[in-house]
Amino acid sequence: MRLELKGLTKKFGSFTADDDIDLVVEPGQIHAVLGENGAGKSTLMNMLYGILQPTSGEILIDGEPVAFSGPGDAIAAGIGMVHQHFKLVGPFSVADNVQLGREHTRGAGVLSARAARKAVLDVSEQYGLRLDPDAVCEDLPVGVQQRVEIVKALSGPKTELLILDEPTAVLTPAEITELLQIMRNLAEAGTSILFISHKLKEVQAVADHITVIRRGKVVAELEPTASESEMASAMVGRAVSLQVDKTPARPGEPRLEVKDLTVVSDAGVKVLDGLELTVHSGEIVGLAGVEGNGQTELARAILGLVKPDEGHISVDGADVHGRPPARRIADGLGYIPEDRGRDGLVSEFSVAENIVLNQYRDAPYAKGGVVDAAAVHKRAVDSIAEFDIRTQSPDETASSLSGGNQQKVIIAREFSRPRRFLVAAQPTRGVDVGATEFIHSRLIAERDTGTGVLLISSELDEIYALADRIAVIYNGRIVGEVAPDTPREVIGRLMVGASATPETPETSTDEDADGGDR
Amino acid sequence: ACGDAPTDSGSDNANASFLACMVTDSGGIDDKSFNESAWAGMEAAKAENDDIDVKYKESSNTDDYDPNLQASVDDGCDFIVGVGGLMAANVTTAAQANEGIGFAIVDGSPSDAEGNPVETSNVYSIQFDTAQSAFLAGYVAAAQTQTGTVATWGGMQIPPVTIFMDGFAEGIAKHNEDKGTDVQLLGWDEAAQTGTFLNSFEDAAAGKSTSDTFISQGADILFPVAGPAGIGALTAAEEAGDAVNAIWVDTDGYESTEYGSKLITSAEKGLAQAVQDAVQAAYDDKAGNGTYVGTLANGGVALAPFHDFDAAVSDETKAEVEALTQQIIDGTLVVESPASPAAS
Amino acid sequence: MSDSTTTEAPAEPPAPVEEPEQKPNFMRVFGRYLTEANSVMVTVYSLLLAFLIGAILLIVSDEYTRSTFSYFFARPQDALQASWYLVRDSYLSLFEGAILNLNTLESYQAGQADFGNLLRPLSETLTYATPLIFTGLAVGLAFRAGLFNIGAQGQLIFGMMGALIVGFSLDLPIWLHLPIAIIAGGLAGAALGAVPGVLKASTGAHEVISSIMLNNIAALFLVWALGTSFLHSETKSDLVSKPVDDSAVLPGLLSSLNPSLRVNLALVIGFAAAVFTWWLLSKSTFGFRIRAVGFNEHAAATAGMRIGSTYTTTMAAAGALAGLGGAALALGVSSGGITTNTALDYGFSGITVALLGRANPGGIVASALLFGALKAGALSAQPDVPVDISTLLQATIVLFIAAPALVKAILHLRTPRGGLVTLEAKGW
Amino acid sequence: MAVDTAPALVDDRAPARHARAGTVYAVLGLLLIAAAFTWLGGKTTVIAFDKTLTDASWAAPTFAIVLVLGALCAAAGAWMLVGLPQRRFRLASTVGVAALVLSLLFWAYSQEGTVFRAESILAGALFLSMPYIFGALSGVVCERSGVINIGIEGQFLMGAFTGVLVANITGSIYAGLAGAMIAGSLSTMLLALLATKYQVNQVVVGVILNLLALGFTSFMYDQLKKAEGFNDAFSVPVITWGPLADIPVIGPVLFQQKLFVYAGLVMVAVVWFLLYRTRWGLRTRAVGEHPAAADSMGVNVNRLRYWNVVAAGLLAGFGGAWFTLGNSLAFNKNMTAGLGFVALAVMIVGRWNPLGVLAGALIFGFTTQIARDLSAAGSSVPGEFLQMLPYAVTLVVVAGLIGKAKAPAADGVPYNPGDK
Ligand SMILES: Nc1ncnc2c1ncn2[C@@H]1O[C@H](COP(=O)(O)OP(=O)(O)OP(=O)(O)O)[C@@H](O)[C@H]1O
Ligand SMILES: Nc1ncnc2c1ncn2[C@@H]1O[C@H](COP(=O)(O)OP(=O)(O)OP(=O)(O)O)[C@@H](O)[C@H]1O
Ligand SMILES: [Mg+2]
Ligand SMILES: [Mg+2]
Repeated sequence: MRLELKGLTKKFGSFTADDDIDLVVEPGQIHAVLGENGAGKSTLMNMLYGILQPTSGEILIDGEPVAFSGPGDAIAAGIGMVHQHFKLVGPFSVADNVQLGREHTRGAGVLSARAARKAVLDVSEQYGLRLDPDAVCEDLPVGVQQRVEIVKALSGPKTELLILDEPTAVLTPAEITELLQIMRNLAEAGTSILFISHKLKEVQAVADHITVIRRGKVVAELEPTASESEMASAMVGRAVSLQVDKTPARPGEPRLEVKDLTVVSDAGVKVLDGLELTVHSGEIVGLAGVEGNGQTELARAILGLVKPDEGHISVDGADVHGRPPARRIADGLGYIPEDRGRDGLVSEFSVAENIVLNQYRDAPYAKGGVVDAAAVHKRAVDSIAEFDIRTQSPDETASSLSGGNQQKVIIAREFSRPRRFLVAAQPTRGVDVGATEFIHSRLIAERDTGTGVLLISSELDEIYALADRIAVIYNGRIVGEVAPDTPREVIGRLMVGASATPETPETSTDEDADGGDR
Repeated sequence: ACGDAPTDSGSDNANASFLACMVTDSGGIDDKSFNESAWAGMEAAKAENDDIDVKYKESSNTDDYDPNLQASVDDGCDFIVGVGGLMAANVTTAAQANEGIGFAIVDGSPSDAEGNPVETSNVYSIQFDTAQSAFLAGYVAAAQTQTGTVATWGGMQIPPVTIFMDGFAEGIAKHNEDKGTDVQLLGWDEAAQTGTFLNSFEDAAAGKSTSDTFISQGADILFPVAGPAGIGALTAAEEAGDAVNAIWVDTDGYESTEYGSKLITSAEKGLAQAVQDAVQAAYDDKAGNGTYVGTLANGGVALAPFHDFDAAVSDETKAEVEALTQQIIDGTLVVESPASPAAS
Repeated sequence: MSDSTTTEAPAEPPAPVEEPEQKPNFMRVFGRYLTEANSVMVTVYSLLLAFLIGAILLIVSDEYTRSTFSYFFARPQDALQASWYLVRDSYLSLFEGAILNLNTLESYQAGQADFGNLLRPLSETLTYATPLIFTGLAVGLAFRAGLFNIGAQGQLIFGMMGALIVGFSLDLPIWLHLPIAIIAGGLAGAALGAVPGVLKASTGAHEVISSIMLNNIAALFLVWALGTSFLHSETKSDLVSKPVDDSAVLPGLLSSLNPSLRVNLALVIGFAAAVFTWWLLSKSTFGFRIRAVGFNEHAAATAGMRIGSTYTTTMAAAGALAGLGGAALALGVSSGGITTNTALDYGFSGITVALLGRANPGGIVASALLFGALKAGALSAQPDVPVDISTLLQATIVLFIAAPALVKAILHLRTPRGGLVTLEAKGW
Repeated sequence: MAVDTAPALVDDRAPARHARAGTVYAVLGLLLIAAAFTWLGGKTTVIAFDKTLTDASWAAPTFAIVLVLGALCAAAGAWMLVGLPQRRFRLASTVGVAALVLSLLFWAYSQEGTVFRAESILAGALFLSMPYIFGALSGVVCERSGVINIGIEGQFLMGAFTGVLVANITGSIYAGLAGAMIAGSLSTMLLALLATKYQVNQVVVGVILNLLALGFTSFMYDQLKKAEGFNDAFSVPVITWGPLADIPVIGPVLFQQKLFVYAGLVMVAVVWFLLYRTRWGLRTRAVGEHPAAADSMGVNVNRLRYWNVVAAGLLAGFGGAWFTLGNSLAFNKNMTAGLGFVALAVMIVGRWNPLGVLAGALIFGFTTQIARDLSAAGSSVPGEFLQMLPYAVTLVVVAGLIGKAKAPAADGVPYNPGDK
């Protein structure tokens, strides 16, 4: 399929997300689209897939203009899409998720579970994407969920154009290697692919052509031979430094001791399984691992939102058993939650209210049960200045801030009070390069004042940049603690539960594709 | 306030000189019970006399009595009928404040807020000793039952309801005593004053299922004292087939309901007639502070005709009912209920 | 669920301009304002549309007017005239029952009626609005914590009983007796209100189910309690309670002008409760917590707020407000004794009031006053205006106000600059 | 992607202790035993099959039975206390609750003059649970597709009113039933329109619909009252399945009921089948859980929601007809008496699942029937407390057994294409 976009524009109210975009995807071509967060990539793809209607412009397929009133039309036209935000119905089985919208029936609309199961197995066998069709999606690790998404996209009646919106964000290096291979195979078979990724190495490895979008406009067309820094500066519009300066750590006494921690989920799964971990003052311990291996529960257990079924957690030398989160926060536990929208911010609250969200009862922000609006305002003004939060005023609602600035609000909340220990989960997720630099340097500065930091990140690059020690989590257990100079593939193997040394030496031809750009 | 617009109820007495007004109790004008009967009396008074016009105000609860009475005064009503004993104090107060207007209270007598009797010059009291008609109904029920079990249930445990149940129970007891029968009454224990109540006058579906329960416990004559909810007993009787029948209250159910064929008789309360008479008396300036107590003697309460059951009720029973009626009228037989007008 | 306005405040109506040469300009701005779906105009148009629908129903329900339509094409003026008079008189009598009676005004001007009589419709409006202020606040406060308090009815009933019991059983001077009785009402309501909160916090039981069940239980409990010798009137045989002592009766606000003016101190307490609720929500740390939990309980929990105890205390506070509404009845208009009917459906109407008031104390007071006026007007205008018209009016007004997009579509209004102000929809 | 990352499952055969629940069951069981010794010596509970075996009845020794049931309940508690396999916990709590309920039942029917007429009581209970089944099923269909339907009460009223009206006009009860369904559906159409097209808060719409239906039916009732023959009672015949109806217990309960009962039971099965076994059901559940996912697979979310809500109105309207046609009654103002809200509760108790709805409705119908039966039999417990029984039982069931019921994730959230 040959796809051509002519002057595609999308406005949300007065805000233009995509502005006059021209783009051509030749049959069998892998076409990468690059751009910062919020550049308009997903919006563009959503228009292509019929989810959003373009404000103006044209989409041509094999030279014929098309108009999609919904994804149904796009699917019928031979387009499949893997969405950046998973579009899986949690309580459904894999087979049901895959057949949704094009159900296998025995006539009269009655579902045929057997046919649905078989269809999943067929596709997954064909592309080597192993899946259990009866597994319930919400119980699956994100990596597997991503696989379901890909199988879904490939299961269309005649998928000739595949849109992959950041499909590699949650995959392990080995999984990424396989995905890239699948993409190449598909392209060879004639399928056109639109590929979005922030990981420039992947793009270099697989793309036939690269389009860079900035602030909704096409700013550059590049060949895959372009260097990483060329791509990065095209995206951001300025030269970017990817290095973080830091001195060697000087670890002190233990600030976090986790012993034999076990947490059983409602579904009866041991999400943490006898986990042991120690973090000292003045060091950053990076917790590496594929998402869904217990990182979330560990962070929540440290804060006190999850009650351990077994084991002990000590913060700053004291067993915190039975202490409510408020007490732990007051005692100097800092916490940057991984899911900003869900756990970090009350998006209807003002920036100022969000900045004091966990201190609203403490002096000077409240006296005798009454919030001191002036003190809160002053604190907000100070924090906005100190952390360079781009907002029109402290009274603006948090929802109107861009993602990076929302994250800065949380950083400002946690970094402006005395702290002994900090849990930073995915602190730079969805944050642009400039803000990432800022947050990283604050984390280092934090360490240097003697705070113990547990950095939970699914970005190996971030862990490499910051951690003084790396612990790898797999299936709720720490499967290895390694030095920060350990090679990527060793950690990659630990992350999928294999032993640190390969039993069968793998052909690591795609070593450069394993990493990201940060 | 109303200008030239035609008023409600197709009024042809628009130029009448005498305006009689009625304030309902909760339940509203179409409660198939005493509000509706009283309003029928008002309309009858109007139909009889071209110079009388009538109007009503519905109360949704006791808090509405005062504003409704006041609004009736403001509307220039010449005679104001308050329906329901709960309104007695409110009517009395309004009457004291508006000596120029005549008032009437149905199912109650002038009293102060504490319920103590009060002397007034302009409150006419309308009451009924329905225990008397219910007594006859109970006697008939005891005579007609095949299973030896009859049942009653009420809308709510309040005097206008329990007075029927007391009379019914006594009528059965009288039959058992005189005729040596052992007819059981379900749903009301007169001595303990406890029984089965829906706690609703509207929920006919609950009335039906309660009646079904009584039927399954062997009752073959039902005596519901619950206004419109009582219809549930009639549908239950209808569905249960020929073996189960009912007795209605307040009005002659043969006329007022669709279930005449299931009704042996009714324990009537001549509310409409009494209200009509009161309005006419007020028109004639003769109401004043009189008291009317409807009894078998003055025809204010009565046992309705047997209609379809005329053949089914034996002549012997008819004669006995006749005799009992006479004894009650004579005063040789006294039907007592804690809720009787004399006792309240 | 929670409710909030999704957009910034609507543009203020432009101030009248002095200079004559700018007048056309002002007219244009003003005209634009009128044809825009901003929150003020949506409210105005909602009322107008609702009254229009009410007018159609009135015409349909009036036999005479309906009959004039049968020969509409022969003599349309009959039908039009009849309809006009009918609608005009009906709404006029609603107005007279709720705000100002023109006849009384005439008599007053002629010196035949005293000033008190003139105030009676307003007094009635305020009287009926009073319990609605409390129950509206009870529902609205819980909304703000993301809780749907469908149980204000039961809480009001408990409050009524609590206030009543203290009101007749203690023997105290008025300055002590009245406050204690009022507080007892609040506490009784709080006790019942706390139950769904505790259950939700401890077992996860849905507050909607538990409060529906408690409503029914409370209503039946009242029936039973009224039959006990402790509560039952000593002098009346009907199912009515003892009256409260004079020392526990809420004094009338205007009874010195005319004893029939029923509006009493409860109204002032209602306003005070609204101000307090506003203060609580927007100024206190407790309110901060309520709002945070209501908007996003996950973020609130992560910030160390205790969700369970917030549910419990908020529901207790909401119950206390509804309970105060019960006390307002038991110690006010129903101080002569409460019955099974005294609570009417004030608790359920509170839901509508709170939704219409967008869960803001100020809005709740305003919508309670509107509903009070509709009720007072409907009561006084009957039987000429069917009582159910008032229910239908209430429903249609709220319908249109809740659906600005609908009003905008019907009247082809323009979208205001900040977008439509609508109630934000959120799930269970 | 060679290695699967399946986390460890907890062994569901390993014993675990449940201190709180165990204590509750153990204490309740012991209390029952103590109560049996204190009050129940020599009492009997009479059980009769009053419709088929009219002459027979059995006197069961109350003391012994309550003793055994109490012991059973206590044993369930003890088992929880010493530790039981995770997968047996449900069994233990079901045994505990069942023993508790049964023993209370035996106890209640040991009072003087009470007879447990099993067939009448069970048949009546099944009939009484019908409005909840229809109302809650309507709620299930709406909420499974992501639209909160708090207006069941209003749909009941519309159905009850229109059912009688149409039956009167046409003279056909079946036309009346159809009319009731259409009326219910018309009133949900307003909900559907406002919820999908105008994106109004669905709870607000529901509350308004209730108010509108109340006002409208009351108003129309007054209007039609002026003329004869619009509001006469019509009744649905009882359908008897020949000899099947003579089987003890099952016969009177299942094979000698009105159309409503069969329709209700069939609809439970039908809605269950549709929801879990058909294309429509898959899409409906997807739309209620994750509309964006459904949309991305070409499902028109708002159109599906719209028609589902409209279809759900058919069910609620039919349930409304139960109040009038089902009970052979004429329409009366506000005759649904808040049962629409109870249906809402039944829907939540049933966890948005048709089978759960059936269970919840049966609990409610059964306790209501027991309360009426005991009250009619002259129980010493005040009638008001008996009437509280269904509400109290629901409260206990919800708090004690059901716990947190999870609504469909997108329930009540309007969908805009492009939402994440
Ligand atoms: N429904 C919407 N309404 C308003 N603004 C929107 C909407 N969807 C996206 N936007 C805005 O459009 C811009 C482009 O968003 P888009 O999701 O396309 O970014 P992206 O390039 O995919 O970013 P990322 O790399 O973070 O995925 C952003 O500023 C976003 O805030
Ligand atoms: N829902 C919204 N309401 C109002 N403005 C919004 C909304 N969403 C996004 N915006 C505005 O759109 C612009 C782009 O937002 P977006 O989240 O895409 O920023 P971004 O470029 O990704 O920044 P960052 O890198 O900090 O995340 C911002 O100025 C933001 O304020
Ligand atoms: Mg994107
Ligand atoms: Mg962004």
